[in-house]
Amino acid sequence: MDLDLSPVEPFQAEVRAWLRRNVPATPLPSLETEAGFTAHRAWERALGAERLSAVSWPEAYGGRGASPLEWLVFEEEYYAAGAPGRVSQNGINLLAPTLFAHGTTEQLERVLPPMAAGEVIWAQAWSEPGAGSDLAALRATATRVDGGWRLNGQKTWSSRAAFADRAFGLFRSDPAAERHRGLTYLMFPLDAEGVTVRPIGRLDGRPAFAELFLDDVFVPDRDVIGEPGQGWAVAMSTAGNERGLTLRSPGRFLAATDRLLALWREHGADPLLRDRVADAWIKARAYRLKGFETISRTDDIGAEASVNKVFWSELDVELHETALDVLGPDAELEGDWLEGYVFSLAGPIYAGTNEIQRNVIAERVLGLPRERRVGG
Amino acid sequence: MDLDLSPVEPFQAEVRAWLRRNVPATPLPSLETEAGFTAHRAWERALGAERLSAVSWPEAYGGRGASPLEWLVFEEEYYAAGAPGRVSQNGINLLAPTLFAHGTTEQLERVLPPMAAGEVIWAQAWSEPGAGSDLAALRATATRVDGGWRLNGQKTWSSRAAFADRAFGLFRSDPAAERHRGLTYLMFPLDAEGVTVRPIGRLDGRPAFAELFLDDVFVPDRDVIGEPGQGWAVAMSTAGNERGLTLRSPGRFLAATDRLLALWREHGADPLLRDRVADAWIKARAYRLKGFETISRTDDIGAEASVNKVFWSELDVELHETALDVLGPDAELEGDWLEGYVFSLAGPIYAGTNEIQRNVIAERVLGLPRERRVGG
Amino acid sequence: MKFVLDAEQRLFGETLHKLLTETGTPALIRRWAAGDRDRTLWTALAEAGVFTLAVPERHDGAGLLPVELVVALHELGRHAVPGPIVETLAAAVLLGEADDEALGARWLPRIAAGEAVVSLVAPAVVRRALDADAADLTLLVDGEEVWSALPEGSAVRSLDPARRLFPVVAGERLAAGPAVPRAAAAAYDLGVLACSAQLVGLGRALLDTTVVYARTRRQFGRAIGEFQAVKHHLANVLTGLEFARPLVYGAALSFGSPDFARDVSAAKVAASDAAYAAARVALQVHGAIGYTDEYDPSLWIRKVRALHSAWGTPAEHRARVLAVPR
Amino acid sequence: MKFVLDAEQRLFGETLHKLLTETGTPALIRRWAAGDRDRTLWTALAEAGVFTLAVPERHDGAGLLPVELVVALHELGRHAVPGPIVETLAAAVLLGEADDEALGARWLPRIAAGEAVVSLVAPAVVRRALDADAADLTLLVDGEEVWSALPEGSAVRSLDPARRLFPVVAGERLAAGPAVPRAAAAAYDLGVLACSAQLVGLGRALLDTTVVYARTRRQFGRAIGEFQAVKHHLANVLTGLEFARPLVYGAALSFGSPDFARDVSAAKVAASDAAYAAARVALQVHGAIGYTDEYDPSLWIRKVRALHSAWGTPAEHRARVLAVPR
Repeated sequence: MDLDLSPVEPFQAEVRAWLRRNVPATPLPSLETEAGFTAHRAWERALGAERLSAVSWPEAYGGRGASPLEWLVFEEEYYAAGAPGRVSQNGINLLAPTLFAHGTTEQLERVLPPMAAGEVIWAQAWSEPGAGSDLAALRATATRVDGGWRLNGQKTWSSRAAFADRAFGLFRSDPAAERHRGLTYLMFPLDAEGVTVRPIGRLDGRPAFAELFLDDVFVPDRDVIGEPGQGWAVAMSTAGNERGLTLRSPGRFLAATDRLLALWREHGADPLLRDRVADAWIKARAYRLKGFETISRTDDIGAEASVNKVFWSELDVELHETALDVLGPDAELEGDWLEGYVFSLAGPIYAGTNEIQRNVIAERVLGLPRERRVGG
Repeated sequence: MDLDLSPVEPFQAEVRAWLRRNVPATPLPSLETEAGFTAHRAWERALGAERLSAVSWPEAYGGRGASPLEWLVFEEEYYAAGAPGRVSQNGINLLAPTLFAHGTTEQLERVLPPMAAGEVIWAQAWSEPGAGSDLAALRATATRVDGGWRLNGQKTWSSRAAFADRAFGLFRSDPAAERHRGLTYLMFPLDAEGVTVRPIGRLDGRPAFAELFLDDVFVPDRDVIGEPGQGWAVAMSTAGNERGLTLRSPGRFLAATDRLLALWREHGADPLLRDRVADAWIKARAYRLKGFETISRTDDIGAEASVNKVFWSELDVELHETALDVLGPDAELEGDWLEGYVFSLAGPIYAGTNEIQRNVIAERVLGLPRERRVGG
Repeated sequence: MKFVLDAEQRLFGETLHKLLTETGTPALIRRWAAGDRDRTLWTALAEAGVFTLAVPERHDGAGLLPVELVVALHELGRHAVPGPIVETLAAAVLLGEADDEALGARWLPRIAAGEAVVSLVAPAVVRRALDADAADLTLLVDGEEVWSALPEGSAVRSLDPARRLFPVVAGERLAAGPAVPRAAAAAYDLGVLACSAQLVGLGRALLDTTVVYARTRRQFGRAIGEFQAVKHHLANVLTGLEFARPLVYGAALSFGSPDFARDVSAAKVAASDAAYAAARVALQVHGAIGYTDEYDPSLWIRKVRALHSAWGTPAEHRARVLAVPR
Repeated sequence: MKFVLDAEQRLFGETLHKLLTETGTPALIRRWAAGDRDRTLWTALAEAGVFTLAVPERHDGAGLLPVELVVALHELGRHAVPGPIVETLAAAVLLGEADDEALGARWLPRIAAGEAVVSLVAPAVVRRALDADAADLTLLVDGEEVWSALPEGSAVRSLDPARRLFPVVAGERLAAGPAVPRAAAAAYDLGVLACSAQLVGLGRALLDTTVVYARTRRQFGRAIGEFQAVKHHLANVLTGLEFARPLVYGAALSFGSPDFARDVSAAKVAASDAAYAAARVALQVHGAIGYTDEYDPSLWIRKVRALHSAWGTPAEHRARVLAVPR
């Protein structure tokens, strides 16, 4: 057992130096605005040009072939440098792992390089009005036609879709099949004929997600991932990934709690808030070490990913609540901490609510009995 | 709407003066020890002689005919004076309300005066090894015999039973009936032939409760409360009472949080603990005002009693945890705060766990749907 | 002792609830957030007597009636009514107690009648003037002086889109003297009380909305309100609100006593915590829809977070609770 | 970088677990609580190498092996082994670093061999000597001096019946000099680390026991582990423990670095909170039976509460975490 990071220090030094030279001196506007989205897209291009947008991908697709440890270290450097939020994360963290697991070589070669280059920004399109946490209740359809599929129906809470280029999601390709069966995983362009994108404002009014209305949208066969009808199994590999480290890397929380500590000190290091500041700082370090443990393991972490999801999402809310309490009477005012707080509130809800994650932990990690009814 | 307490001030002044003269200068030994039990019994006799052991009872039974407001004020004065814990509380707060609701005049006249006088101390005998929160799963039996009943079976978590004189509980009188049906509410002496009392130590080792083994214990008909077979309905009036104000009067928490505040100040008023001390103090006042609201209402509070039970039991744990944190490295050491902490830990468990209370609140106060299975 | 509302007080609350339900506040909140300063509702609230409750009888008010004021603000909170209502009521107390009859006569009858909308800054405790662009008068109280204030620069945006907060500079001096700090303290305490009542109302509305949602929204083949986790979240919210409410009414009844400052602080702490818990649970149980600005309850959620730290932070109020020597 | 135990380390833990399972610690804890000072288990632990882990090789130890020490203490915590084990290990560090070869030679080989049981007082941080009646030596370290100490008066009782805490007075002076405060600091940090490992082990055992109970105990016609409230309680406990454990191992690996003090404090905070949550949930899920002193898990519950504030309170450790300038 060791925590020797010296083998990755050259890579770390290179990343740090590049970020020091390239991170914008003034923060970009919020990526949930049109101007901010454009600025973040340009930033993704700059990252991509340096092969730093998806360091763990093979070089052939625009990455660096970085090890998991190098990726963790990259993330630490990235957020410590105060670099911009990742507008490309839906593609890189959700879609790409699915493609690596289930995509064809043609798909990998066609989809990944422009994603790494920041040329194509992806939105996710999981939920529907009647299917939030209960994803198996999906109703939007994919109907077989010559050379491909026609999509119909409605998606919602599609993050980034207000400004993104393409989207991915599950569609019911066998209308007779129930719940997890008969679903197909598809990619489609947001500017295709028949797609209407209606941006939805988040709590602070910014269009962080959108509704998608799909009216006979044609998707060629080459944009099906995995086998038609096997969409649920294909998607679950992404879902597991999402709950693990990639959606919220330890680096984000290390940087955020360092900023919290600085904020607390600037505001007089109020002893009333000391324990909460310390707890946030400690938990971020725990999450970092847990990350090292996860990548050191040789077995599949499986349902334990739910433990990570509950932990980081609650840490994120707590640390932002603490920051707002440090700000005291100014807590309600527009600013980075408030935007971070609003963003954090989505954590316990999306990618499977924390209530569902706790059921998963209890039943699949601890082995408690399932309720003798559907779902739970 | 008013909070005018002036009409009860003469009574309050009398109680305060009596307590100032009579409360022992040094605290009595713990009532969960044999010596302490004896000392507390003597104290009950002194209270009883002044008709102060059960002020809200009619004078004929040893009370003062006090109004609910006078009772609340009595409790405030009682605990503010640092008077001893009430070894008679099972009888006065659990059994007596049942007798007032369902007992015969003969029972009231026979049972209540010695209870008020501190001559007979009662234990409760609700739970059984297989029936804790799920009281309807009781299995101990009462079998009809000439002139009365024969009790058989086992009771457990019988508080005070290690040293008390008599006990009350539910017994299955119709072995064919299921769950809530066929139960009978009975009183029985703990020194009767066939009763074996095995004291059980609580977390700090003190015999705060006992197991009762009942082997053909004879109980005459006059010691059945209400109709045979109607025990569940009879008991429920007591259960509601228990979750309301009487088991934990606001006066207890007002006194405890004042002591907490003093302890915190003596230990240097550490700002780290300030918010928690303030919260305990505020919550005790909230519970006091809620008590005034409850006695001002003319309708039955019904399931809202569960809201009180959750609130006081969690306040009790929190305030003692805060006190232990004030004590810091000495928190683990034997003393009043540690004993209070141990006592508080039972609160969220007994008289219906707080999990069950929250179900009751959600289903019966908020009207959320019941789970479509037995119980819950 | 009778610590429940009497029939007249209940009727007052029900009347306001009916008025506000008919008004349909969500659309009004959105218009207010967009800068529409229409006063139709303000006038209706004045007609119902809301602004008389902090105005002395000699200035056409009802005298200071803290319990009725709590009743009113509870309903206004329940409907998330926007605008500087607490500020106007606190200003009425300041003007009524500042020992300047001419100043009082100039503004208080207009406040009582709903003709004057007032905002307020007291640098140590209320830093910026809420909706000063909508006000006929913005007061700046500092030490022994009261000034009429003018917005300086543009408003700061709050998480609550219906709150615009203006930095101000002093204009004309309106009053001065040793009565001012006392009047300012009374105004602050009354503002805290009013804010607490609003928070309990906001929390209650969020609980009610979320309960209805949990009864009807289905996931995994059943109403989500059947799940014990959802039940327990909502039971906790009810418990918090049920114990905040008596603190708010208890504080109202201690108006005029030396305990008033401590009691309003205790009420604010409990109301803030209970309403914030209600907002968090509302968001969690609603899921994504509660997180969108087009869903009406999100207006309540944002207002709760804003008021949580308005009129004194929870930490400041906890300090006030313990500051009283005893 | 490989942040998981290697095969040898895992085997060491499993060996101890097997030894302690066969020993049957609950009966042993009760005997220890009753004053029985039998050393059979102590000797067996020494044979397994536990006490060599804090003793330099020149004094018959294994050198200071913090990771192995955490492995051992995790298992000892899991079985709630009583006695001044952490104190003996911390004393070994103190004696090893105090720059007094003769003193070290006198005691360290005996500690390594399990022949010397040592208790310890360091007034600012460890106020009383645990189980001094069972010890061959009680150290009192104060400033630049180390004394052998004697119990003064009778022991104070702890909530954990197996812990007797003795006030002490100084006897013979054993060592003095500028190395002493440094040695004492190292001893304290190692004691904190050992205590944290114990707490994680205690919490883990309580979680495992409670999960088994929840699977088998039936109420309302089903296993209580089917109820979502019980599931979520236990899921929270697991989450707390899962993130405390890496902090404890991470701290062990920072031994010798300037971050060690900060890292053991972070570990203690997280381990203490996670174990305390495990104890509260164990009690709540077990109901009354968990509240009785004759039910074995209650021994674990009480020990957790005692260790929660031993070897530095959570507040003291949080302060240490933030004290480091950066």
